[in-house]
Amino acid sequence: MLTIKDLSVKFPSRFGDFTAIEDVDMTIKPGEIHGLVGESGAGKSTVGAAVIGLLSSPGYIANGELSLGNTNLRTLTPDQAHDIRGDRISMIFQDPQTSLNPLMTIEDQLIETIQAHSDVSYADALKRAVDLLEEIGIKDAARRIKAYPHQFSGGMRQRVVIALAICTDPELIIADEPTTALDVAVQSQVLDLIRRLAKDRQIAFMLITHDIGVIAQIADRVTVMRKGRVMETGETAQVLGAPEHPYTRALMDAVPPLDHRIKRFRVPDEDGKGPVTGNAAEKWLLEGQQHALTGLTLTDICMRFRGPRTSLWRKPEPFVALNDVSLEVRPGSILGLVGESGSGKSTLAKAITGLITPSSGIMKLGDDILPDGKARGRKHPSRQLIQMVFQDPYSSLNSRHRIRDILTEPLWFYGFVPDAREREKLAAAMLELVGMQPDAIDKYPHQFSGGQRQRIAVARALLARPRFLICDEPTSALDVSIQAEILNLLKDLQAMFGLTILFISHNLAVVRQMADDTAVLRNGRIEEIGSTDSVFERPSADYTQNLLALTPVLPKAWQSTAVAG
Amino acid sequence: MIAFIKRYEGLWLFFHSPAAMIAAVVAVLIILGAIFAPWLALVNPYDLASFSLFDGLLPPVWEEGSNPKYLLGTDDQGRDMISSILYGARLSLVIGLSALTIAAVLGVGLGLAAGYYGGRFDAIVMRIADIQLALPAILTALLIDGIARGILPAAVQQDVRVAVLTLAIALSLWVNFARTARASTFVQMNKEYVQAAIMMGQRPSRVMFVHILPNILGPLLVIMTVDLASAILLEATLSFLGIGLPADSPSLGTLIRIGMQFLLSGEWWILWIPTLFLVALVVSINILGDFLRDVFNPRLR
Amino acid sequence: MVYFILKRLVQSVFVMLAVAFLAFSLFRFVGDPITQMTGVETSVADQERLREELGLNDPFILQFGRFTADMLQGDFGFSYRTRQPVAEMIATRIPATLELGVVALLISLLVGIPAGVYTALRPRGIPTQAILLTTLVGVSIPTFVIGIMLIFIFGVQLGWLPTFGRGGTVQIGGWESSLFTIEGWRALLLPAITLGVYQLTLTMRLVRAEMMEVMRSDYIRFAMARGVPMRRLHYKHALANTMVPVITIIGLQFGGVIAFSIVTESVFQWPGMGLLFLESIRFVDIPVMGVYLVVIAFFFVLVNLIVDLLYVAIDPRLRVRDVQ
Amino acid sequence: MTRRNLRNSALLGSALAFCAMGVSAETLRWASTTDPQTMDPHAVNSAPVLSFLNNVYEGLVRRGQDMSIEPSLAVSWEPLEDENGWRFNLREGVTFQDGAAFTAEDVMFSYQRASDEAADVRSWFAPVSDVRVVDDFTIDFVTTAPNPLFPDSIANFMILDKDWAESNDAALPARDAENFATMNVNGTGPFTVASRDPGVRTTLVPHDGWWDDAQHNVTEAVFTPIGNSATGLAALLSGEIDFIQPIPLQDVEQVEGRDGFKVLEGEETRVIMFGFGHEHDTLLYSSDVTDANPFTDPRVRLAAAHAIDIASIDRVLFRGKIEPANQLVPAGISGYSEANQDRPAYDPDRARELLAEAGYPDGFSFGLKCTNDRYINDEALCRAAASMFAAVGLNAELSTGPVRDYWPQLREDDFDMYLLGWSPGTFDMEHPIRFLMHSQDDEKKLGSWNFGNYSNARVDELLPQIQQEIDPATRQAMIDEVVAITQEEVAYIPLYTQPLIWAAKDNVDLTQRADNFFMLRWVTVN
Repeated sequence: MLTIKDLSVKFPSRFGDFTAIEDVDMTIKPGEIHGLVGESGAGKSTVGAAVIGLLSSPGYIANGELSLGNTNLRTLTPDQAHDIRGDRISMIFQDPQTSLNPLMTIEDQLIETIQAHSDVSYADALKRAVDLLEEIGIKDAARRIKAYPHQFSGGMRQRVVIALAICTDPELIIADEPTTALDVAVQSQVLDLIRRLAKDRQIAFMLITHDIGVIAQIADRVTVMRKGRVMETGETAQVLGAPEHPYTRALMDAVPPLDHRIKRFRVPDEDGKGPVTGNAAEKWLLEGQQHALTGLTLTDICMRFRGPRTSLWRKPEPFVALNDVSLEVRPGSILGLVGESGSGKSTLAKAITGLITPSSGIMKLGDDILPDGKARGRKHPSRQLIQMVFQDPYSSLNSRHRIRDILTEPLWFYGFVPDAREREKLAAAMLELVGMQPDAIDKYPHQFSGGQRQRIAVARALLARPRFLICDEPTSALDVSIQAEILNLLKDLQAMFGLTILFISHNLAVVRQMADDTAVLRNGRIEEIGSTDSVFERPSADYTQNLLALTPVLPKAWQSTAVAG
Repeated sequence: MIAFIKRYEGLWLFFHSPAAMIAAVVAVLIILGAIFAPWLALVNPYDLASFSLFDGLLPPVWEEGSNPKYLLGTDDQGRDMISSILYGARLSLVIGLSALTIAAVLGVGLGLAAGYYGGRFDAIVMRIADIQLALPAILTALLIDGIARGILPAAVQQDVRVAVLTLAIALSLWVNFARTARASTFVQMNKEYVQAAIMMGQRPSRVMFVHILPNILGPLLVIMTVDLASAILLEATLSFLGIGLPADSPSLGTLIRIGMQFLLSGEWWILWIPTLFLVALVVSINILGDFLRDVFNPRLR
Repeated sequence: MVYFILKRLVQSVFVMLAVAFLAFSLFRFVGDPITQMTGVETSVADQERLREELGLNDPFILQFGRFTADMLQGDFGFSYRTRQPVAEMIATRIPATLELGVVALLISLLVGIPAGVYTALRPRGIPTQAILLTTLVGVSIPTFVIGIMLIFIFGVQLGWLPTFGRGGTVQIGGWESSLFTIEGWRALLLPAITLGVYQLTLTMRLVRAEMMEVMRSDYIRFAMARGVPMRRLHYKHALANTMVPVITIIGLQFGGVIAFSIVTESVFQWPGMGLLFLESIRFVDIPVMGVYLVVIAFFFVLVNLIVDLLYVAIDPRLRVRDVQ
Repeated sequence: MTRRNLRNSALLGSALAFCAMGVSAETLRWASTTDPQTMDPHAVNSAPVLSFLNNVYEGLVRRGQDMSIEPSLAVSWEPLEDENGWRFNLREGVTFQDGAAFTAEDVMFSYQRASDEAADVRSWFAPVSDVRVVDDFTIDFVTTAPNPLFPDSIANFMILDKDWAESNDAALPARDAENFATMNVNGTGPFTVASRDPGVRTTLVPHDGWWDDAQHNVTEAVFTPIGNSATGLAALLSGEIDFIQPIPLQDVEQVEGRDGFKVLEGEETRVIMFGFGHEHDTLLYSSDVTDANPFTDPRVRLAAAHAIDIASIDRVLFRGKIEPANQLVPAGISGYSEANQDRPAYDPDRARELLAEAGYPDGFSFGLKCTNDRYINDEALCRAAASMFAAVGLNAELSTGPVRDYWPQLREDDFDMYLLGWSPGTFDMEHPIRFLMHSQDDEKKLGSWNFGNYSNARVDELLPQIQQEIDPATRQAMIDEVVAITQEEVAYIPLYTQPLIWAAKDNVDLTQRADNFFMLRWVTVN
């Protein structure tokens, strides 16, 4: 059906051609869900774009064969290629928020697609569209079809996107990270839908994803890619269960298991190498440990935002982001805070750091009450004691400052080290402590990869000599192997310095690996809180049970034999 | 390799864009000419004793009746065209650049603060911007001019005409900067490095100027080039309407205004040479602006 | 929605009051109206008496209060120069300026938008480079030079189009329009082009930039992947999405149109408000200048209100609340 | 609004008509830089208004093509016998444009209207103590002193119909609000206003009942103000207008070189001059002499006069179209002093010598104020003059500005030297003596434009005698004395007479009068 042979795609650039993918071979049969997995830069999306003929300019197919059934996709004229798109090959994009035209109704978008490929009347097209929406799980479709995209929730929108992709009965759908932007529950529904469509309609899917759990759950066959080349391909059970290629094995090692805790991830380059010890930065940090371990207690934190004003006479409805949140982070422990998007995790972090002012409730750091947001002076000690590692290492470091400036700023600002040369030395030592070369200090953030930047961000937090560290989704922007490295680093540092950490994540498996205690947040309320083992193994709240059940996991047998915890 | 490309991308692009290079050469030549006008020019158009009406209305050398001393001819005052243009470009650039600086400082300051503080302060700044936008530049110029006349003693008014004009142009340009700075600041405010700085307890001024400002310079630089071009044109337009500079301290705009009188009289060079010069300068600046826009917004390439 | 409009209205009133205040403070400095109102032989004592009569010796705040109070009652005063009611003078000039401005705007949109789309879709073609360079040169020549050049080429040398004025006009109610006669259109063409060139370039560049941005968006790529016909893709999907920023800029540029309409009207002797304003400056006709500024502020505010409403018309996200 | 609409729709009809017809033989379309601001002949004493309204209204006397006084609504006039003043015998059978008959009552009414406080022209009647209607066609103007020039001074005093003005609430000129007479006319003159759109277009048609024989063949005349001179010229060259006043003098060659167009050149009566701050104790704008005013020394003033190269100014700036001036009126004006026709020659060496004699061998700097929108090439002239001054060591700090705030600056003595143009309203030398040479005297309203307050007791003494002297020879002798004194003392530096340049299509015959008034009654379109 879809046959790819020796496919190479090149991007001409001013320094010669850049080869995005090279010698890729792949076949997908009707009704088959073919997983295409790899980390960022692997070239998996390029494969999809090459197949559908939408390589972003100036990329071009350098050589190889591409055919769909009997059609040679490489010899098509632009017009022919455009006709095939939608008709025989369709595509689903990652983010349902951005893949629908916000100015057109669902009806307009569906019908224009149907009419573009088959000569049907408006009424027939409409009927087909409504039936399709019903089939895909949108209730009351005849009415809802008149709506605009923004009137649908994320999951529903992704259903609409799928409906648009299949409304012309294509033979092949390229699904590029179709569930990455979705919450666990919705992800599960969408994956079910894909599975059903493949089975019932015999549509072939090329499922591009970085999430091995998803592949394990629904892919019939899988191709593992790295740096534009295919590493391994075959039946899913075979490739993931008994990986032959070392890369596949390393990838599997880096996947955090949900059902048990491992001590450290096995990371290829780092085998047998523990954290750097005995350097100046470590000594300096340990010196600063005169204080006892410090915990954090939150009591009845509420956070209400003013809603949008809709009428002159009515008061706007407040939007409740946090509702009576109480929790305790025990001194020297890690509390995992899990929740889906919009559950209020980040709001809570902002309230603790003083970026926003809670509507009510008491926060205590150790035995001292933390003043709320605006009441917290710029010189308040908590500004130094509480530090944060942010989600996006690309935006958490000021791209116009050198690493030197970024790292020495806390030393200078909090008045720890008066001498500029000393500060720089300490910053360099700290870089070493987090596993980087000290000469990185002269560079700018954009000269580093995401994982390296996150290490720098950790170093910056440590240079403030914090007692309490908030990690807000510290690995969700990173590839799984990098995630493993960072998680290892955090574990090591916590062990060394006895930091108290609030670890926020939407990824249950990561929390399982990191947290001593776990709190589950949903719509601004704590659903469940307790020791991590008890929450994961004996969840009491229905919500927690549901979450755990829906999270895609690797079958036990495939799981790596990494050091068990 | 990647790092190298990223770092020197702008430079690399520059040397592979003929338009940008030509524009830069033209702009640099004009700017150098303006800076070194006192040494390059034959006569000083400000020094009334240095030229004579005897030499008035001489055509450029390739026309009949010319004097080889004056390559591009003379105007109705006997001033050498080249000298007038060099000095005129100097004045135009001084006015344009100082207006730009004032506008940038005022606009970026207000825009940054509006974006940083948001809320009521933002609303007030934006209303002031609305008022400014509702007053066309010409009216602003009249207003400033008038107030200066009212406040300043007569003796210094002539000396401050340049300052008055500069201020008027600056006032009609600052809104652009304020809006851009504000919008960019809003974007940066959601960046985590800003939150980190605020969390640390850094002073708002430090957060704004040390952290945010370097990150929004790109779009501001683009506005600067485009607005430098409009400032020079605005000065010319104000001069045309008679609220610009007096004729004895000629800017490019004033030269064109004077030249307009000779549009039909046969002395074409008095109008068209300064006009050509102005257009060359403004086009060069605009091309450079386009180029910068491309560099700072690679998605548009 | 209603709340939103009311909020904008309150802001608008604030803006207009502020402009009125600025306008009024301007009066004091432009020059002395009295010497412009009287002949050379008028004695100083007679001039002083006139000054007293017109209240020009009163304190500034008193004059401003009187100006605002009169204006609020709909009394816009009388021109010092012609002794006519200012409201009537301005009112008869509004159609000329509005027609000129609107036609210039239409030219800039009708040419600028397609040119912007074209240059965005074919960014590397020779025609694109030619268009970009031409418009760049177009905005780099001062408006008044463009106007005079057009007059001499099309009016004097070729003799195709009139060189000044509005040509034939038709009176419709209180509105004197040049849109209903051929002569009127012929007279309108050159000034409208002169005024429109700058806006045209601006519109074109904006449409081009936005279009290139939108063409890279997910929903366009998705529509492409669905095989939506190219024409529909470009115009229905992409262009519609570029309109919000384009409309914003048009609203903001209104001030620019007014400013340059002063220049254009002066070059083409176009009997609009801008020309009246320039004459009024020359004669220090304070009431006319003041009312002109306030009227301009009013139009500015009005245009921006319309822009806000257009947003709502274009973007359903502002119009329809979530149903879920 | 309704009144306006009616008028505009009438206008529309005619506008459409001429568009359709193209160039009609007897339609004259003309342009000038400024629109007459009002149609009320007494409200504003400004040249655009008086020039325009002279086609519509008439006075007791009028000026001929050579500026001489000739009978108009008065057929004759003679001095009163037993008191100071003049008796005017009025023309019979004259009708206003609305058909009403003209009588002495109308003159009486117009006098009262024009001499009211609300009228800007009341200064014309300053010498008048009483006006008496003798009978329907005889009226006496009694003056406080003998006034031989009185008839000359009222050539622009225009007569309104009493009933028309009173019944339309226009008994007095509008001061701060409009009245009927601001937009409507009813004169006795050769033309009447058919429609008016202020600042845009005014259409005139002949008055059929005019008392005099029409020398023109114009059936309709359309006036359009065109402020921008390049646009105006373009309009002429493209054939959209038939005549324009004035055109920039650098464009003369261009117009003359084109087929079908002609240029009318003449001398205006306006003399351009530099004035000094005679009574200032110190220079205001000097960077080197701050404790004295060198211009109080006549040698310095003479040096400045010798520095001016009028021939170069004429050749380059004015393309040979100006007549150098030696006194404050041009030759041909009554009272012109033929005995004093020399002007200081261009002699920079002499100028430097004079400066050295006066104690300024290295010269000094001072402020020169000029307009930039009032006189032909005024700004260029000042730049050229400043350059010439600089050549002898007089470093002029030039400051130019629009006329709208120029007069207030001069009135506040804010100058060291200034530019002024003066056109004698009465076309007699007495006029500049009264306004520019007599010491400032607010009470007697004398010397009111003598900004620098040049003061000479003998001149002050001679002025009233000149005003009252009936005998021409005696009078001329006194004037000669005044001119000699002011030349000797260099009260002003007269520069040149402003040229008058009009352009028209070849097929238009017209008369260019020295006061720059354009009279439709002398126009023929061939």
